[in-house]
Order: sequence, then structure tokens, then C-alpha cells
Amino acid sequence: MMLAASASTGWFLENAFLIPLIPAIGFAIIIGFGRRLPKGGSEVGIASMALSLAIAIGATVQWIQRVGSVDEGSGEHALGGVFGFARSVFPTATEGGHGGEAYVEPVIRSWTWWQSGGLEFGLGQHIDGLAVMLLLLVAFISLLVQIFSTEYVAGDRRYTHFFAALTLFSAGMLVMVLAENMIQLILGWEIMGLCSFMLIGHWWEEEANSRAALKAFFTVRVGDMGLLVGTAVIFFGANQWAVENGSNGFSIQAISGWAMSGEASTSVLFWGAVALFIACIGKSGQFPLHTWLPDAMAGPTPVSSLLHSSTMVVAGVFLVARLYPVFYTGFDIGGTNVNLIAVIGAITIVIAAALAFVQNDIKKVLAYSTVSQLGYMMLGLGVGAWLPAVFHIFTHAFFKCCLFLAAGSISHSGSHHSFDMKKDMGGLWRKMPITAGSWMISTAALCGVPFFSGFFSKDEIIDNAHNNGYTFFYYVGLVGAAMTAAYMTRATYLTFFGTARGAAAGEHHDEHEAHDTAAHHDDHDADHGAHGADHHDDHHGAHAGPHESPWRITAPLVILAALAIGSGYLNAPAVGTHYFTDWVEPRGAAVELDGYASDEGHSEALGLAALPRAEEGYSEGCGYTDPSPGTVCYAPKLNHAEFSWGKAAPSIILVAFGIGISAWLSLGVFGGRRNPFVGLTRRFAPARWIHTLLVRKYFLDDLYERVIVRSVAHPISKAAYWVNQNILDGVVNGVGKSGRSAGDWVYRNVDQRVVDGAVKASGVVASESGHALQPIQSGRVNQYGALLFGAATVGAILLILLNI
Amino acid sequence: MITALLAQAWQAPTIDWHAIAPELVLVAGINLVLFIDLWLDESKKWAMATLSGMVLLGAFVPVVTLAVVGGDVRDAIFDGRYMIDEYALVLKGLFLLVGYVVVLMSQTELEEGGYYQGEFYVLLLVSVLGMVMMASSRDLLSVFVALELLSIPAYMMAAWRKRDPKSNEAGVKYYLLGVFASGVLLYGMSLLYGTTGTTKLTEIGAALAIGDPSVMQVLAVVLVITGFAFKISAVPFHTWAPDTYQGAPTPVTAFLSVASKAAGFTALLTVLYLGLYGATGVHEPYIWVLAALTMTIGNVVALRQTNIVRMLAYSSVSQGGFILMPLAVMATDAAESALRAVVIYLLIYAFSNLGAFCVIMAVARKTRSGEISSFGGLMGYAPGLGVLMTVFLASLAGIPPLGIWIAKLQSFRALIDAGSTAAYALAVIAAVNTVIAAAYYMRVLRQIWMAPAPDGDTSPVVVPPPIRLALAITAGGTVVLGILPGLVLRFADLPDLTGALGF
Amino acid sequence: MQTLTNDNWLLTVGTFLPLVGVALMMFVPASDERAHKQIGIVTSAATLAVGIWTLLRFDFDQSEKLQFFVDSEWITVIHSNYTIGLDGISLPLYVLSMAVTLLVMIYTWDNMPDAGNPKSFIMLMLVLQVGMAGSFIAQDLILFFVFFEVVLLPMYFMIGVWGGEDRQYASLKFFLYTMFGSALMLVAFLALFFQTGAESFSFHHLAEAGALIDRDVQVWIFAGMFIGFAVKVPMFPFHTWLPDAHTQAPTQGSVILAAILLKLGTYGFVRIAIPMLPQGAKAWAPVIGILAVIGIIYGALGCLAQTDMKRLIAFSSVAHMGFVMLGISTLTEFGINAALFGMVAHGLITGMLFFLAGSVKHRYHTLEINRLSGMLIQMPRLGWILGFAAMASLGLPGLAGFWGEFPAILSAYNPNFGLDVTLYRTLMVIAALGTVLAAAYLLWLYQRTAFGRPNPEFAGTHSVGAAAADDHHGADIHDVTPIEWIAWTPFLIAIVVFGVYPQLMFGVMDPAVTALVERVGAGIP
Amino acid sequence: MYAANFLLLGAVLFSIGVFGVIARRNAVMVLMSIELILNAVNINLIAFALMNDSAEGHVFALYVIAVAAAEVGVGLAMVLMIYRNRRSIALDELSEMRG
Repeated sequence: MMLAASASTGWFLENAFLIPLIPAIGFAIIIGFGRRLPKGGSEVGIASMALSLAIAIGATVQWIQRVGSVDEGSGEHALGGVFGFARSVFPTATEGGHGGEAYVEPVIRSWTWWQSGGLEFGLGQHIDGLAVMLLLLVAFISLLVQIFSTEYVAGDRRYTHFFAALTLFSAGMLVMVLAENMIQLILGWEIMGLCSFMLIGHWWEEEANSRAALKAFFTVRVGDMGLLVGTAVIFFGANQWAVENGSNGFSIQAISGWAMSGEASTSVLFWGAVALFIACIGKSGQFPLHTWLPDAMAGPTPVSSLLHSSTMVVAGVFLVARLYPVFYTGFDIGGTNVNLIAVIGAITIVIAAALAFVQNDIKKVLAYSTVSQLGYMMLGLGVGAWLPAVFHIFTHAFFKCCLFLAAGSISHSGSHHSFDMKKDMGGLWRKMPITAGSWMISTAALCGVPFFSGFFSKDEIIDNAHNNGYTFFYYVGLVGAAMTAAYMTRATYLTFFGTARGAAAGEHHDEHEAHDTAAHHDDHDADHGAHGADHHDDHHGAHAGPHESPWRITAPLVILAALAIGSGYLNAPAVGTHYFTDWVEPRGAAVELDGYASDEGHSEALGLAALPRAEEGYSEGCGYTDPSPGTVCYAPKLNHAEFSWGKAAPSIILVAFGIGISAWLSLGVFGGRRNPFVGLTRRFAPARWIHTLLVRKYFLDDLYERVIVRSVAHPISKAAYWVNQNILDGVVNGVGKSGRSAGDWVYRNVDQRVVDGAVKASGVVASESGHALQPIQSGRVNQYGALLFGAATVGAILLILLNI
Repeated sequence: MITALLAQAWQAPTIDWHAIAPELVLVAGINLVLFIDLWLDESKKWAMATLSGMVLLGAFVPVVTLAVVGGDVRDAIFDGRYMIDEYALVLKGLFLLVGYVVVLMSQTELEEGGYYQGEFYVLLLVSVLGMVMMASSRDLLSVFVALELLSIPAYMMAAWRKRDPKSNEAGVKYYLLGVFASGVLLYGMSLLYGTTGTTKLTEIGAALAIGDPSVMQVLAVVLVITGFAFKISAVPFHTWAPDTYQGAPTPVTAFLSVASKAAGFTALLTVLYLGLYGATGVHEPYIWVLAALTMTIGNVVALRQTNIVRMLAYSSVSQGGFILMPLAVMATDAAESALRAVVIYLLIYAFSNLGAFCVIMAVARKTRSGEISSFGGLMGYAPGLGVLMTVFLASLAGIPPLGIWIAKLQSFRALIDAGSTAAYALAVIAAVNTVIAAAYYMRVLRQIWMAPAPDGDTSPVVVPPPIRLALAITAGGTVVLGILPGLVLRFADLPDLTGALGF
Repeated sequence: MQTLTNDNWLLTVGTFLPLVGVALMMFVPASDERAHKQIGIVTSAATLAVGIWTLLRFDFDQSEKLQFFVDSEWITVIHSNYTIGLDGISLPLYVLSMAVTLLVMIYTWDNMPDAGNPKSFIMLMLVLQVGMAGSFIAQDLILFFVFFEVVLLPMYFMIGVWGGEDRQYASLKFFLYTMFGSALMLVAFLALFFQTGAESFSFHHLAEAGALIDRDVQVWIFAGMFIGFAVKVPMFPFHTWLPDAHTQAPTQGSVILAAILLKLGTYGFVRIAIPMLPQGAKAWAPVIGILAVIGIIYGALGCLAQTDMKRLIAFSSVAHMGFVMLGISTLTEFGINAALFGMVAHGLITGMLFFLAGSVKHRYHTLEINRLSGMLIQMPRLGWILGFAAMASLGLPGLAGFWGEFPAILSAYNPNFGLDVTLYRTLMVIAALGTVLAAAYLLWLYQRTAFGRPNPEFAGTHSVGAAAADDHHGADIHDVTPIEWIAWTPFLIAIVVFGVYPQLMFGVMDPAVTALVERVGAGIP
Repeated sequence: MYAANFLLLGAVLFSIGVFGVIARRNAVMVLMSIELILNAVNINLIAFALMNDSAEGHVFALYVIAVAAAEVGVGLAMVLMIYRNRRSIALDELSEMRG
């Protein structure tokens, strides 16, 4: 028997809505007055993000207190770490403690936003562990990226706009994160889409950039179709239940409750989940809609880092995590060992990782790595490992952001604005120690090297997949881990080790000039603006060669690198911490329904008045059995695999193997010290043919590369890449093209000919029949008379026949 | 039989002089004009127009007083064969007003063309007299006499430009076909008289209402309607109209297309409502076909016209179809609304159509052309005339809130009130026809608003005062009746005529 | 029916006030163009002031009732009265028509179309305004019909006289199409009146009596109204007049056409056809839904095929009105609310896009998408506004367009009154596809015209040292002018405000719509 | 019995008249044909007056005669006018306006 637990709250929690609101206002200020401010609006952006971060920290602290207060109230020691495993289907699951944990009521507030059909729909906040975590994360990363950007895009023509868009982008993500209902979620979702369009196409003078922006927006928009449809499906599915419980079918809380209530129609849930997942595929760059993501590298590097770490691409993952009850019951995640989410996630992991091998552009390697890591998150969600997946969002954000910023730092100070690892990098670790250090820490985290944060999250996903019976996906996860380690090692080697090449060696390529001439033939303003960021030569002397970046770049790097290690220890079973689990995971405990419906009306803070209560018999568990009448579940009760080094061993070994083999290959292929053609590592140079015989050793290396990499890795990844570029991309482009030509055809043939033609034809018919009738008017009296009398006669005869 | 007649004691009928005052004023006026014309110097012939106008307005006075006095049962005079009821008064007023506007229009035309003036006005007045009588006629004989009285002067007026072969042709065609149609009408009337034994319309009606009509009666009805159909230029009896309209002097065309047509409709209404209503099976389908053909063929042929008068001629044919339309359902519950629709249509149509002819005259004085293209750029150099023409043509096209929309509405209303399938079908045909009609009206407007002036001639148009007055009357009528149709719709509440039939 | 009759002079004054301006202008010689423009602006400003006063006096707590209600005799013989009133459904459109007219007048100040003659132009706009406002306040079928038709001629002349190359054809097409529709519509109106035997042509009489008549009869009458309104909307396949009319019309004409005139059709459905003929509406709803969705896809495909910016925007209207009609066809509160919102939103957004197209044309003398590029460099502000409008048009949440589009799609999931759920769900998915296509064509347009570098042929003013003489094209290219700012800012603000806080409109409409759907429901056995 | 014969005569005359109007090209002949039609009507009227034993037919016939006279007067005047202008009274030449 549970007693009513008093959930503590606080100013920050109740006013968490300010977190997105502040950047939104900041955006308006930047757009309106940014140009007149001394720092072009960047100070407003940074200030607003800092303020948001402050509130987010406050909210985090208060949330932790709230969790604590609930756990104390429920008589349980929240940090005790005993979890209830309700089902004994899986051999590794053990029957946990009987107490379980009380559901921690989210802090929900809502204000009437619009009404329709008598229902009022709100705009508000839904603050729970997930939201708090992401709020903090997004605010923090955004702040760092903005600080980084003040240096990185200094002098850009659209400096102000850049910060405006960044700020709005963060606002969009924050709106989505604390969305109280689906419409608000869509709002944030689409604002991000818009901002990604603006940011990826930031240097829109080049057509490639604007095309990439278009592609990103459009591809995501294809997925958004699913979001619209899914929201509609879910709305009507949940609405009746929700209205009965004092809410409506958009409310995320209500949807969760409805999905877990057992009253929901399975097919509605399934199709709703499918539709929503399509949106996630588009947004989170899952196979097969991932192609926009690498192209999106056309944007400035800070944009890439922001997009790929904590925002935009994790939005899809977030959506699945947020509406997990829908997916959980819709796909019956607890009861099967294969489902759409897991499959898509798994495919994405492998496909993207394979692609990352053949990239020469450092940012593209990172891009594919992001795609692959997103695959992990999806896989995690798909196999019922909610917490590890969310934890992976958390850790991934730090190290991926760090990697991107490091790449930006390299291009900024090391490779003269090139991102080509083979041409313009190599041996940079000496010149840029801080960048290199933070890169390598983050890489280790990404690869899942033990004791780095990625290990704690990724390994948990893999482990839980196995634990929950998703054996096949367990293996996919392992393979993916090895591949990740391998391609990251390759990239690391190419960038920081071996011989300095191209710009990294202080050379100044002609290609760069050619690349930029397009900018030069235009007027001064546009040129300076468009490529100012890439060209502020005055800033670091006349090509003084690679050097370390200034503090505004390195500081974020260092901080992020530190977090790339540290963040993992929030939930590191290896060392016995599980704070993250306690604070973030929604508990699958039944709550009395009355607690949900607030008598005060919808605009009141629902969660504050309500006292959540865990029910007797909860141990049956939400998601396994329907909640008893009068109670409701808001989250499924999930299994947690218990950590053991033994179980982690395969993945550790595979990672090590990946790193090792890749390092060995890289050393051989790219870095042979005795290779006299170091400067010509551009292997397409015909010079190599002349010197091949001279360099026997290198010939061997070359052989390795040909035999192993080309015949094994290359065909596969090349094929994948080919498929990617020609089939998938081709499909996307083809859809675009065929859309255009279908439009063309319809317009020319149907609209102009048939539809319009019919109208025109009727006009012609009228006019022509007039013409045809004109001869009747012959001008001759006799004929007129004949017509007159003839018509009368015919009329008379007919009428006589009719009447008699 | 004759002895029987003589045996009756001769009793002088009591004549209600007030009731027939309009006719008397006209007769006196005609004589006055004729007389003065003989003595008037050629240079002062312009006075004839003024005088004729005053005669027409003078005849209007008793119409008004009769309407005001109202109430009195005046159908007793002339044994119910000549009635002065509200229906008659409304139409009399219409004819007199149209006559007056035509006089205004004729004044400059005749002066500048050097035509006979005195005689013209006499004929015009006589024709109006015929129409005024037509409004009251309730007997085959009086209908016939009124019809001839209004027609014969019109034949001559159509040929008034003696030396113009087109005008000759117009007159001769009109005359020959008109007389032929009269012959057909008369033959029908004779059959009607023969089969019912009377020429009094109400009695004919009573006789026809009993049982099915005989062959001869059917024939009679068809021939009678044919005769009137000629007068209202219903297709296929319309062939004279375009040629005559084009050839006749413009004021005469206006007169024919409005007054003469209205008189034809008056006769048709009277005969149908009082005499032939019993023969539903005959006249309903016949008129249905006539209406459908009239509006459709009039419209599609009008699409091809390049001469504005000829286009208006066809337009007036098709308008005739719209006026005719409600009569196709007159034997149903909708009889009353059908009657009302026709009367309203005639009244409002008169304003708009006369107005259009006024503008044509005013513009033609400058351009000396009857082609539609001669209206190019009118908005540029004569915006007033341009706007007026827009108002008139838009009204003819039936666009609210200009005059004819309410008339068209009434016609549709009558059809839909009837509610039969045939009525709905006709309504749809009519709806399509309004679109076709709009097309050619818009063609003229396009010239006026959008085309450049031909030859770049943008000297202003001088509009003589009488035409100004005519334009003011017609435009005022078109707009005011469109916005406040209640003003005339009251007149169409005609208990007298329909009341006699027990509708 | 409940009505409020306080301040009942307001609507009449607000509607007919522009005629005072027309009368004044008659006495000012045509050569004094400035005076005409001034009178035009003052008159429409005064009208809008009355409109705003109406807004202030409107009792928002009773928005389902007809307010400022007047019922006085007009054509008693045919049982048609001067019945006017305003409720939550018509209020937004009524005020919008006034606001748009004023802004268009302001825009005219230094953007008079080439044909000149502001006297006629402004007079026609004022007359147009009377027709538009009147249509939204009329509560009598015949009165509605009159106002509905009043807009015809002024628009015909606006397109025909001040339009583009092909203006005469386009204007005639516009005119004849609409004429055709309204003729059949009139027949349907009369049929409704006689079949119901209603007391008068007043909306509420007909709505009471209409529900009682036979289903088959309702279906037929609805067919007539359907054609009349569908032409005006325009729905596929009656839409072909629209691209021509829009493309050829002068900027002002396009804006008014998009912002208000098209709404007369959808308004007619909501206000007249559906409540008066519930069973007919139910029978026709699937047809409307299907045609609406065809319109969405078809309009989008049409957009993709265009090479002319203005024509593209015109086709996008077909698609957007498809969403509106889809919402209406569900017969749900949700859908109709969305449709009403969509009407206003589309008016604002597409109106704005047409303004932009007009200004681009004014500067570049062409609207060929292939020849335009790099607007953001040459005219950054205008480029931004274009981007903003395009985003609004493709239904970005937070901007007004979303609230017309998304709830409409949503409502199709669960149509009312037992309409075929499978069909509607299919329609929903296809309509959602339409949003993707909308993104495609709008972004494509934006990418082509705004991004990149300016076409050298227009680079005149910006190229350093280039003689102005050899490139006179560039000479006109300048950023947004003050007059344009004045005319556009309200649009932009309204798009954001309604997007961010849709309750401003939903709150007004919802009670009225709920009452309406209830009435419809009562009429369906 | 007699009356029926008169009616037949009327019908025949009417037909001849109609034929004349339609077939003859000479304006005067057409005028004469119309006279035939009017006289056919007169015969009808008189015959019916006999059959119905009413005076109306007689009166009607008298009016028709008078009107016919007036019509012919006008008609002949017109024929003369045409003749003066064209030196021909063939009707098929009168087709300047058509279409």
C-alpha cells in the first residue's frame, strides 16, 4: 500500500517554459536589432543561451529533488538500485525488489493556445526526466557552439543572421523538448527544420549549399508527412480516452496514458507508431532517408556540430523516446524480438558505418558516424533499452559535438579551410595539441573504449538487446562497434598522424583559389560576406601554417572533451552509478487516475495539484498487464540488463580489434615512413605509376590496400556508397525530378489540354454553332416566310399528335 | 341573326371617360401634331418632337390618376372586352415612357438626317396608341386591331430612311413578314372563334377549359401563338428582327426592340392567361421549345456579330427567350409568378435596352460606324458614356445590382416555383445561356475599357441634351430598379388579370 | 435563432462607406491622380476604422450569435429582406476584407499598374470592397447573391484593363466561369426556397426548413450550389480560370483575389450550402473531399511545372484551397474551423506572396524563375520576406498557414456523420503528401530566385564600374520601399500573430462553428 | 354542311396564299398572296359566324377588310419606294443584310 507521496517542485521546474522562450525572444532581438549591436547580435545569442542554461540547471536540480522527494515519500530509497523485473521471460532478468518505485509526476503546465470543436488545446510544458536532461544538454551545447562560432564565423557577412538562426534553432529544439502536446512538438520540430534550412544554406551563394539546404528540408519534410498523419491517427485514437480524463488527444501525457491503458486499439497504435516513426526516420537520418545528412555538411561547421550532437537529428530519437508507450505497445517491443525500429536502426548502423570508410572529407566521416550512432539509439529504443538509448543521446552529444568542433578547429587553423583529410591534413597533432587531444578523447568515447562515456551508453544498448531477446540485433550492434572503431581510427590517423600534407604542411593549393574564384568575380561585399568565415586571412597571418586555435575554439573543445569522459559516469554500472537511470527514466508504475484530471481546469498546472500514487499490484507492471480500473500507466516497465565485464568483453574486444586493424592498415596505406611519395599521397597522381617499382615496400602496402581494403572493404562500402548515391539519392532526386516532370506533364496535358481545353472547346462550340446558324439568316424574305410557316406547321403537327 | 341584333334596343353604353382618357389624349395629340405639322415652317420642325413628347407625357397623366384612384371596377366598360386594370395601367405607363424616350432619341437623329419629322412623330404616336390599346384589349378583335395599329406605322418607321437601301430592305422585310404573320394569326383567331363561338377571351378560355382540345383548336392555338411569336421575335420566327434592326434608324430599332416587343408580349400574356390557359398541353411545350430555342440561338448567333446593332438585335432576341421562359410554366401554381416575371422583365428590360441604344447613338454620332470595334477606347475619351454603357450591358447580362438581374431572378423563380422537371431543365438551359450572353456583352465592354481608340481619335463625344435626358432616365431606371426592385415589383402584383381566372 | 441587435448601424455603414469615396471621386477630375489616391486611402482607412470599431463592439462571448443584426424590408414581394448580421464565422473575413483593401490602396500609392488612370482603378477597388464586405454580412440568400455578383465586374475590369499581356483572355475567362457558377447557384437558391417553402430567403429560415426536405432533393440543390461555389473557390476541375486570372491580374487584383474573393466560395459552402442542406452536404462530402485532395496534389504538380513565379503562386492557391475544402468536407468542427482559419491564413500569405511577385516584377520586369536569382544579395529584405512568406505558405508551425493545413488533415482522419472513414483516411495521407509537395515547390522557387548570385543581366547597379547605360535593367532594382513596408508589415505581423496565437481566431470561430455543426447534425437522420 | 365547305375553301385559299408568299419572288405577287390569306380568314370568319350564330365574326371580318386595305396601302407604297431605289421589285435581291 502506497501512501501519497509529496512531490516537491520549484520555481525553475514550474517556469521551465522560459528556457525556450528566452532564446526565442533573443532571436527576435537579434533579427530586429542585431546589426546595430556592437557584436552583431552574438552577445544576445550567447546571453540568451546562458540564461536558458541557468534555468535549465535550476530545473535539473529541482527535478532531482523532486525525484528524491517522491522516492522518500514512497518509502523507498531511490538510489538503492534495485529494479523490478516483472517478467521472467528473459533468462537474465531477475525478479527484483517488491517495492518498486513510484511514478514521478511530470511538471505539466498548459495555457490555451487554440480551441476547436469545443476542445481547448494548450501550449505548455511537460517536464520530466527526459525533458530536463535534454533541456540541459541542448542549452549547454548551444552555448558552447555559440561561443565557438563567435570565433569561427567572425567577419561573415551574415554574422547576425547566423546567430539569429542558431538561437532560433536552439529555441525550436527546446520547444520540442518540453512540448506538452503533439502540436507544440510539431512546432518545435518544424522550426528546427526551417532553421536547418537557413543554416545549412548559410552560404547560399554557392548552389551546392542551397541545394543541400533544400535537400535537407525536403527530405525531412517527406518524413514529416508521417508526423502529421501519425499525430492525426494518435489524436483520434486517444482523444476520447483523453477527454474522459480531462485532457485531449494531443497531450503527450494523455497519449502515453492511453497507449498504456489497454483500451487503445492495436491497429490504431500500430499505424500511428509507423507513421510517427517515418517522421523519425527523416529527422534522425535513418536509413533510407539519411542521405540529406552528409550533404548538410555544406553548412558551417558549428552548425554541423549543433545539428549532429544534441539537436535536429536527435529529435527523431527524442520523439520515439517521448512517445515510448505508443511505440512500445504499437510495435509490441516487450513481446517480440524484431520490430521496425530495431530493424531500421540496425540497417542504419551498418550502412552508415560502411560509408564512413570511404570518405575523405573529415566532416563527412563524422556525418556518417552520426548516422550510425543514431542507428544505435534507434536500435536501443527498438529493443526496449529506453534508458541506454537516451543515455547514448546524452553522451553522444558531448563527444560528437567535440569532434565536429575539433574538425572545425582544424579547418580554421590547421588545414586552411579544407576538410579533405587526405589532401590537407596529417601530422597535425604536434601543431594542434589541444584539438588533437580532445579529438582523440572523443574518438575513444565514440568508439566505445572502456571508461570513456560512449562505452557506458553504447555497451548498455548492445547488452540490453541481448538481454531482451533481440539476439540478432545484439550481433549487429557488435559489428557496428567494431566498424565504428575502425573508421574513426582511420580518420584520426589521416588527420593527426602521418605526414603533414597540403595545407597542413603549409602549402597553399591552387584548387582553393579555383574553388573560391566564383566568389571573387562578384562584388566585394558579397565575396567578403560569403566566404569571410573561410577567408579571414588577416586573422592568422599570411598562411602561417597550421597552429592551435584561439581560446574561444579550444575552450569549448576542452570542456566537451572532459564531458566526453565524465558524462558516462552518471550511469556507469561498472563503477556502480545509476543516477541517470533514477533521474531520467519514467517509472512504469500505475497512478490513480484522479491524479491526472485536474478539477482546476486545463490551464492550471496539472502535475502540481496531482499527487501520484503507485498502486497495489503494480508489480505486474505497466506494459505487461493493463492498469487496473481507476489507475493509469504513463510508461512501460522496462528490463535492465545487469552489467558485467564478462558480457562487455565481446564488444571491448571487437572495438580493440577494429582500432588495431584500422591503425595497422592506416599506417601501412597512408603513412609508411619509408615511402618517398609522402607528398604525393594523392594516389590518383600518375606519378605513382612511374615510381611504383621503386617502392617495393609501398607496393606491398598498396597490395594490402587493394587486396583487403579494395576487395573487401571497398566493394562493400563502395557498393553501399554507390547504392547510396545512385539508388537512394537517386530515388530522392528522382522523386524530385519525376515530381517536376509529372507536374510538367499534368500541367501541359491535363490542365491546359483537357480541363482548360474542355472549357475553351465549349466556348468554341458555342461560337461555331453561332457561325453554323448564320446561314439561316440568309437575308431572303421568302426563306424567312418559309421558315416561319414551316416551323409553325411542324409545331402544329407535333402538338396535334401530342394532344389528340 | 341580324334581325335579332336589330331587335335589341339600342342603348348607348355608359362610357367611363376617365378610364379611356390616356387613349383619348393620345388621339387628340395625334391630331394636334398632324395639324400643326401642316402649318409649321421647315425650320421649326424640331418643335414637333417637343410637342410629341408632351403629348406622351400628357397621356401619362391619366394613367397616373387612374392608378391613384384605383380600386374602381373598370372592367365593366365595353362588356369586359376592353379593361382598365392595374396590369393594363402598368403596361400603358411603360409604353408611354418608352415612347417618350424614343422621341428624345429621335430628335437629333431626324434633324441631322434630314428626314420627315412631323409624319414620323405622328406615326410614332399612333403606334404608341396601338400599344396602349393593346394593354387593355381583352378580345380577339381588339387585340387584332391594336396589333395592326401598332404595327403598320412601325413598318413605315423602319423604312424611314427613304434613300438608304438598307432601311428600305428593313422596312420591306418587316412589313412582308409582319403581314404574313398577321395572316397566320388571323387564321388562327378565326379557328379559335369558330370552335368556341366567341371572340371574348374569357369566354374562349372557359370554352377551351372544358375537355380536351380538338384538332382545330390545337391548330388555332399554335397559329395564334405563332403570330405573337413573330411579334416578339421568338426563334424561329425571329428572322426579320436582325435585318430590320440593323437597317432601321436607331431610334426605331430601339422602339421596335423594346416597345413593339413588349406589346407583343402584352398580347401574348392576355391571350394566354385569359383565353388559352385551358389548352395547357398545347401551349406549354410549344412555348418551352420556343423559349429554349430563342435564348440559345439568339445568344450563339450574337456571339458572332461584329455590328453592335445587329448584336443587340440578337441579344434582344435572346432576352425575348428569357421573358418567354416563365410562360412555359404558366399553367401551374406558378402562373402568378410567371405573369409577374414577364411584366417585370418587360419593364426593366425597356430601361436597359433603350439605354444601350442611346449610348450607341451618341457614340455613332462621332464614329459614324456601327461596328463593335468602333467603341474602342471609349473609357478614355468619354468615360461617362463608357460607364453608362457598362451599366446597361451589365444589366442586360443580368449582373446584380443592375436592373435586369431581378427580372432574371423572377423568371428563374417562376420556373422553379413550378418545380416540374421540364421547368428545371429550362432553368438550367437559361443558366447556361446567361453565361453565353455575358460573353458577347463583355466583348463590347472589353472594347470600351481595354482597347485603344480606333485611329487614335480621342476627341470628346458631344451628347445632345435630349439624349442626355434619355440616358438619365434609362440609367436611373436601370440602377434604381436594380437596387430597389420593390418599386416596380409592386406593380406586378396583378390581382385583376389573374384574379379573373381564379388563380 | 438568437441575434443581438445592438449597434446595428455599424455593418451597413462599414459596408457602404466606400461608396461615399466613389461618389467623391466622381467630382474630382481624372488628372488629379494624387487626390484620387488620397481619397482611396482615406476612404478605406475610414472603412477599416469602422471595421475595427465593429471588432471592438463585437461580443466575443456570444460569437455564435448573429450580432449587429438588422432585418428590414427590401424586396418584400419575393420575400427577400435586407437581413445582415455578423457572427464568429464571418467576422474575421469581414475585417480582413477591409484591412486588405486598405493595404492594397496604400500599395497603389507608388505602384500604380502601367495602364494608369487611378481614378477608375480606385473606384473599382472601392466598389469591390462593398461587394466583399457585403457578402460576409448578408444573411439573406438574395442579398448574398447580389453582393456576390457585385464583385464580378470590378474584378473583370481590374484584370482586363490593368493586367498583363494576356489580360483580356484571362479576364473574360474569370468572368464567364464565375457567371456560369453563379447562374446555377441562383437556380439552386431558388429551388431551395421553393422546395422548402420557407418563410423568406433569410438564412435562418432556410436553414430551419432546408433540413426537412427530401434527401434526393437536397442532393440536387446542393449540386447547383456546389458548382457555383466550387468555381469561386476554385476546386478542381473548375480551377482553370484561376492561374490565368491571377497571373494576368495587376498585383492589387491578385492580392484581393487571393485574399478575399476566393473565400467567397468556401464561405458559401460553410455558411449556406452545408447548414441549409445537411443531407445534401453529407452526400456530396466525399466528392468534395476527393476533388479537394485532387486539387491539392494537382495544384502542387501544377506549381512544379511553372516557370513563372506568379503563376506558380497562383497554382499554389489551388492546392491551398484544396486543404480548406478538405477541412470543410469532413463536416467536423475541427475541419470547418481549420477551413475558416485556412481561408484567412491563405488570404494573408498568398496575398503577401502576390505582393512580392508584383514588386519583383516591378523591379526586374520579369517573373521568369530561370532569370531570377540572388535576390537575397540584391534585395536582402525583400528576399527575406519572400522566404518568410514561402515558409508560411508551406505550413510551417508557428506561422498562420499551419493552422489551416494541419487541423484540416487531422480532421480527415475522423469525418463526421458516418462518412466513409477509409476514404477519408486515404485522403488524409494524400493530403499530407501535398504538404511535402508544397515544401518542394516553394523551396525550389526560393532556392532558384533568392539564393545564388544575381543574374548578370540584372546586376547593373551593383557592379562596380559598370556603366549604368549598358545595363539599364539593374537600375530599378532596389530593396523594399517605405510604402511597401507600410503595406506589408501588417500582413507579416498578422501571419506571425495568428501563427503563434491561433486562439485569436479559433476562439471567435469555434462557438459559431460548433453551433453550425450541431445544426447540421440535427438535420441528418 | 355549307359552312364546312366554306371552311374548306378558306383553307385552300390560305394554302395558296402561303404558297405564294413562300414561292413568289415578286413583291407585288407576295402582297397579293397575303391578300388571299386575309380573305381566307374572312371566309372563315363569316362561315363560323354562321355556324355559331353570332355577329362577332361579321364584325371581325369587316375589321379585317379595313385593316387589309391599310396594309396594302402601306405595302404598295413600300414596293414603289424600292422600285424607285433599285429599279426592281424582286425580293431575293433584297438580301444586303444577312448573317
